[in-house]
Amino acid sequence: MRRLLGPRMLPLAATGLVVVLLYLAAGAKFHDSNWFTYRVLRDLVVNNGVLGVLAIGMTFVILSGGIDLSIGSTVAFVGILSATLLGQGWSPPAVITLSLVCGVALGALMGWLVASFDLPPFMVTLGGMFLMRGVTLLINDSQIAITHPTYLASGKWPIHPAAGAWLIALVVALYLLHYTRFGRNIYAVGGSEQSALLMGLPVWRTKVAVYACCSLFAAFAGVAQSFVSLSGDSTQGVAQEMDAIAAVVIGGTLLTGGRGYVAGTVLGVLILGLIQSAIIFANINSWWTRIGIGLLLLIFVLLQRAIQQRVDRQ
Amino acid sequence: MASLGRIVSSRHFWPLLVFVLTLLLLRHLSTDFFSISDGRVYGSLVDVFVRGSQVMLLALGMTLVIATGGIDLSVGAVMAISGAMSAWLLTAHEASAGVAIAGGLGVGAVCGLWNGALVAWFGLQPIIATLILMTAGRGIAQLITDGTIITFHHAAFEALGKGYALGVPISVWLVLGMLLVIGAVVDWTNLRLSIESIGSNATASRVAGVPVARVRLLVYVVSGLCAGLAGLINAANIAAADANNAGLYLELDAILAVVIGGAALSGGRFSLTGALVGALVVQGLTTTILTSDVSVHATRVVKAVVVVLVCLLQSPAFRARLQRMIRRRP
Amino acid sequence: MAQPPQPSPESTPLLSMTGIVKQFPGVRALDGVDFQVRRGEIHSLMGQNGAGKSTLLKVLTGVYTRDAGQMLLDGRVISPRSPLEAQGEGISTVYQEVNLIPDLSVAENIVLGRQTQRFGFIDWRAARRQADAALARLDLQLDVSASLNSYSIAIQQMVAIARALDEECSLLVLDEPTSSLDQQEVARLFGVLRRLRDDGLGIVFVTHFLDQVYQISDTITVLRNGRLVGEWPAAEFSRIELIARMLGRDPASLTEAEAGAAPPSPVAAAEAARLVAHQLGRRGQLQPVDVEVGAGEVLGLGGLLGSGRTELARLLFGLDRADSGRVELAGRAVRRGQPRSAIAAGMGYSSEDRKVEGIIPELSVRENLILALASKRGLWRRLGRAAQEALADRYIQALGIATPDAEKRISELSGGNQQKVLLARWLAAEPSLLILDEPTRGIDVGAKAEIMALVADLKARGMSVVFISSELEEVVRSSDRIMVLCDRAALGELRGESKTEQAMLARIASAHQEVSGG
Amino acid sequence: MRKMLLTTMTVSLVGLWACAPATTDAPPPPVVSAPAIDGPADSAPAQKLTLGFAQVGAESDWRKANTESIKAEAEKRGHELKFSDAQQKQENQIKAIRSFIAQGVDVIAFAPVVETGWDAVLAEAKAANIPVILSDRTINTQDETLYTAFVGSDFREEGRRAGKWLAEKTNGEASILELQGTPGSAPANERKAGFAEAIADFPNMKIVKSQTGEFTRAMGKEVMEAFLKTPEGQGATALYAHNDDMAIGAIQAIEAAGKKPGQDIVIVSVDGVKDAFLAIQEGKLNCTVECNPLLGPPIFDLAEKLVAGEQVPKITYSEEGVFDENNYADVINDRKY
Repeated sequence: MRRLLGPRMLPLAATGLVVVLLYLAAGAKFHDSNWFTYRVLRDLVVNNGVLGVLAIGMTFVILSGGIDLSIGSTVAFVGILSATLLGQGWSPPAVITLSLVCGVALGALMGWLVASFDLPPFMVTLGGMFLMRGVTLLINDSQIAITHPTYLASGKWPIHPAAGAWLIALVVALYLLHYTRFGRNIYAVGGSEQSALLMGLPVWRTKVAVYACCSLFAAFAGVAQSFVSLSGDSTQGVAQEMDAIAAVVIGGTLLTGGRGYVAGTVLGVLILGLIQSAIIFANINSWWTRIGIGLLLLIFVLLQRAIQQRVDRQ
Repeated sequence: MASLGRIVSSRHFWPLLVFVLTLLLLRHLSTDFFSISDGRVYGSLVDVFVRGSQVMLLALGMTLVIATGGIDLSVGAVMAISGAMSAWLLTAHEASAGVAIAGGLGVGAVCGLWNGALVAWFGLQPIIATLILMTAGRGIAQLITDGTIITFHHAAFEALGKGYALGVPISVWLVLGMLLVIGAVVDWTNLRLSIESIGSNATASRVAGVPVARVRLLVYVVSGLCAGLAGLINAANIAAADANNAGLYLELDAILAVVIGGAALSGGRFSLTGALVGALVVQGLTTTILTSDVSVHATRVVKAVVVVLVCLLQSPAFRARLQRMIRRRP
Repeated sequence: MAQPPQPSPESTPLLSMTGIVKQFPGVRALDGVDFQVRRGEIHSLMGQNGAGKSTLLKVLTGVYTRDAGQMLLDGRVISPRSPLEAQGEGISTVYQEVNLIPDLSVAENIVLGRQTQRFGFIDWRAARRQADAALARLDLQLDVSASLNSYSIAIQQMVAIARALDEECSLLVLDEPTSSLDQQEVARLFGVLRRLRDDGLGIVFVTHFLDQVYQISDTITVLRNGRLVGEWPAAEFSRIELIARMLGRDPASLTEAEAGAAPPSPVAAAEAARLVAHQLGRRGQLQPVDVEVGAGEVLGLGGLLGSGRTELARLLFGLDRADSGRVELAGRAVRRGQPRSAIAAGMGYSSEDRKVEGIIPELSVRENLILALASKRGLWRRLGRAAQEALADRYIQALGIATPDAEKRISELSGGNQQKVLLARWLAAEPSLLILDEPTRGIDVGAKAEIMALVADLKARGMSVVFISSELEEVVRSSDRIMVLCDRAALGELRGESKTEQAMLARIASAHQEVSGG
Repeated sequence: MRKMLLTTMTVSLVGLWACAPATTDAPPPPVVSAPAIDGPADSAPAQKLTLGFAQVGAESDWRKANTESIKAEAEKRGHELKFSDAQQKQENQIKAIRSFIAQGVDVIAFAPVVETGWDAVLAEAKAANIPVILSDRTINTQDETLYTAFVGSDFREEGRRAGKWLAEKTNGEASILELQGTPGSAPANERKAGFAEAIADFPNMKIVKSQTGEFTRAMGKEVMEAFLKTPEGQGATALYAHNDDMAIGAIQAIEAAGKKPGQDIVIVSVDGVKDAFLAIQEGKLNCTVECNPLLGPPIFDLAEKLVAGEQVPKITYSEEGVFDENNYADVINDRKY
């Protein structure tokens, strides 16, 4: 408990509290419209599963002190690629493998550019974003339905594909970040690249791997998306990278790197989802969603800054 | 030979070269590259400037922000807000063009002030501070338009986007005017020195007495103003305020333009004309692709290649490696 | 004159670097340097700033790759291309600033990159045990799961050493490890180092504290201007000779120069105080203190690194926000935490950290030079280009700044010339009080003398100066009064006859005794 | 303790995890495949119902009229309307539909942003026994029972009508520029296909240039500008725009090029919004094929019937006209949108 209220975990605990309070507050308002039902909670997870996977990947990059704008486009690319190839008779395992390999390749390329030539991650991944969206649209600028039986059968799985993907991503991320050297090196590189270098940590390799990892998560999200929607859609995931960044920041990960938790990111995604659900329940104009998310982002960032300053002063 | 080397290593050389090459290609593709009819300029070349005027304006403000080591992700959303504001004034209040323009610019400046305050006073990272308005901005714009597209008919206001003065489109004059005003203010005061010194070393600038917070605030306000003006042009051009699509993703184009124009994303030296050339490169590529038979989607792939190439050319690590490779060969 | 001793034939050196060359654009940082370390030896590497010490260490630890020369460790040829590779070869390094990850736990900082893994999982319990063991070698007991930044800098430095020792290493490199440690901590560190030496480790030690060099070293190697001057056993190498070698002077002439130092100037007679600070302080940085500086007076701040002298300067200038007290210059109140207010009142502050708080690397000499003046005039009143150039040319001449022209980027100048530009920056702003924090650090002897002369000149022209330097002799020579600080508090003032190096040292030493006694 | 929190998180996520929609054997909804022209039956006021409507967004004047029609009709009939604007994103629309299911509305109606990707969420609605009405756009699915009814326009027919009109006007001889809608959207796909069908019989009618104008004025204008500076564009005699907004943008570009829209280049577009009629009045636009946005009445007609347990036709097309300079005056004064 002491650690939970200690300076390192306090923001995370506070964020968790906000999720619960937000849920209860919305419930107090909508108690007569089925808010406190299993279905609402279920929808919260199912609706935000893909974003959840993306945000987890983004957490890796942001922890390392970088940023990745290409993930939304990668989702669309994987969707179109899967649908096209499945339509040509490829088998699902081959399609999924190829999608993940494409993700890793793109990420590794961006990571190589960032790590070897010291290019700003913002610009490199902006390039990645343009590239992936462009290639996607050139392959097919509309939607392709997926009719492969394996995909169709996913509706009968015991767990919804989006929720399953989120869970898998979470477990993998927790393992990678907290139980492997690679994960700890990410924290070190994000905390101080110079120090990490002098401590003899493999900075170059870590940076390349971080982007590869993030793109891998994005490709995985794309696979999940194609199971969820049973289609490839070239407009999928537009501006989703910004939602992912917002979720990561609300979840308490510092944009400068080195501090934050995957669990916080999960909470961040849940907060975004709760706001959106509540606004649909309240039957008010949907633009309030954007304003609400913006305000929440502001409050959280200012709060984190205040906590940060208090910690630093101590 | 030495002078040739200096030209090649000049920051404007590469973007200008790319722009000229693009124009040559466009000239080849276009049947009407440039002409003057009825005392007005006309042709693909003019289209590049007119269509590029919005990104050019954004790039002017963005240059200053980036020069201080910041970034402004909200300019696209601010365009939507200012367009919505002026359209709302024109329709709901039957305001004059002057009032509508002032309202749009004013709301742009307020948005800039908000960003600047978060960065300069609350010490938020620029990328996060402006992400807030980027997220909320379109919501605010829709709040003003009540979620619809406000269309209007107001010749004087529409002239901002469609009108000509002395045979040249007004939007181009506006870019030129903004360039001259910002350029003059920056160069005839201590602003350029202050901005560049903050971008190069903010801590040392504070020690030397540079009013760091005030300058930061100011550049975001200027960026907001530029975005506001771009929003007005956007609305005037189509005689409607489209909260969803006005300036969508233009912030990325503007950042791209600034970087192509030779500025480092980490701040420091900046060049306003460089940013304009960068914006023209971006627009030139788009117009060329639209004119050709290539799918418009290819624009994105080309942009991707340009971004990475420009960044690589600016990277000292890449240059060093390139030089080593060249030297190895006799 | 002592000759470098020949290594005894039976002990092949642990480390043998021969003919090391490292070239940077425009500078030959190392010019054929030889350096040897034997097992069971603590070897001090000495030299002025710019002598090539840190470049040599960086070549050794793989941060830089050498352009020529050979490196042998244990008879094997090595060429580490990164700190990681150097570690693999058995070379561990502790740097001057704590180069660890402040947000991670102590345990992690020690084991990072070497965590034991079981079934692909990091074994956190083993990591904590490993960290406890590593700290135990330094007689330290910490809560290793607390984050590193919850401990003092000194402890963090010890953690860094623990990390270095935790690696399988045969050569330990310590680059100014003691600059942030107090005496007790230094003593503890030295105890550990001696034990490690007795275990057969080779240790390379770099510091600027001469006392410590003689306390701990077996051997001393001196570098100067990127070349080897020589290697001597510490026991046979007198201090005066060491200093002479570092300065590249004849030991005899040095003593004469010191004897001929200018007599202290008389205290400025009862002139109206120009700077008044009352009960100025900040928690954790400086206990409240009163300061007065008269017109044309030079106030020296004496004390060791970390005594509170720089902290006082920063509070006076408003760079840090004071918790208590007020500052007035010539009757004008200076607002807390606002350097601009201090500048407007007529203050100037040349920081000890030239790179972070001084130069604007991308701007030209001219722009760097006029920056303070321009800021003082305000955002909107620009100084004309011609006036800027005239000003730049004047100061380039007056201070002898070695630059082809005023438009050269300041980052391309040498350290001493950068320092002169920064001084010129403040002089151009015409302050009535100038705070100089370590103005002579990292610059060559000639430039030092020029800067000292400049201080005297400023004083003569009626400017007040607050002067800070690690070189006590400089403080004594240039100041009218000396305020002695220790452990973030003022101990009192020395003036007139009592203003000597010995008196200062005595004050500081007695304070330390009190502290350690109490 | 940190681990404990993480574990709690994981456990709670597992706890919350979502089962796939349980398959229920609800009876298949009634299918009436014959297209029927709607005739809003002025039946007796039905019981109060709750309808959840997930709108695409607010991207055009047409859409604005569509939204207003639905809102007004709900108010008029005293039904409860849960309205959500998806801001052009499918994921938002899916979230809204799920929320409607959770809130237990009686009927769900929505205008799908894109054609594919609806199977999962519609299966959930079906499992919850909530009938689904598609408004103005269709979806592409294997399982036609996932939705109960469609109300809207026959986009392909609109394309055909535009093609036919143009063929008549130009006597089967034209080189045509085409401004397409948002790539992949049903109206863009169908209007393109229908138009192509109609002109296939005329060997001298050719589409010489075709690009997307994203249904917006700004893009319509920009793309047209570029078209006019190509050899094909200069020789073009006709323009087919997938909606009025793009046509209006294009008219500005044509004027700037010194040509006369409506004369030098014959323009036909789809939607029939007020601005298009004004343009016809000015002689700048030649023809607009109506696409009726006033879907409020038919949607609520269907909803009432569904709640009452009555059979409804699977497809209901709106009644729509083709307007050019001959007949625009009949309706221009009644157009509210």
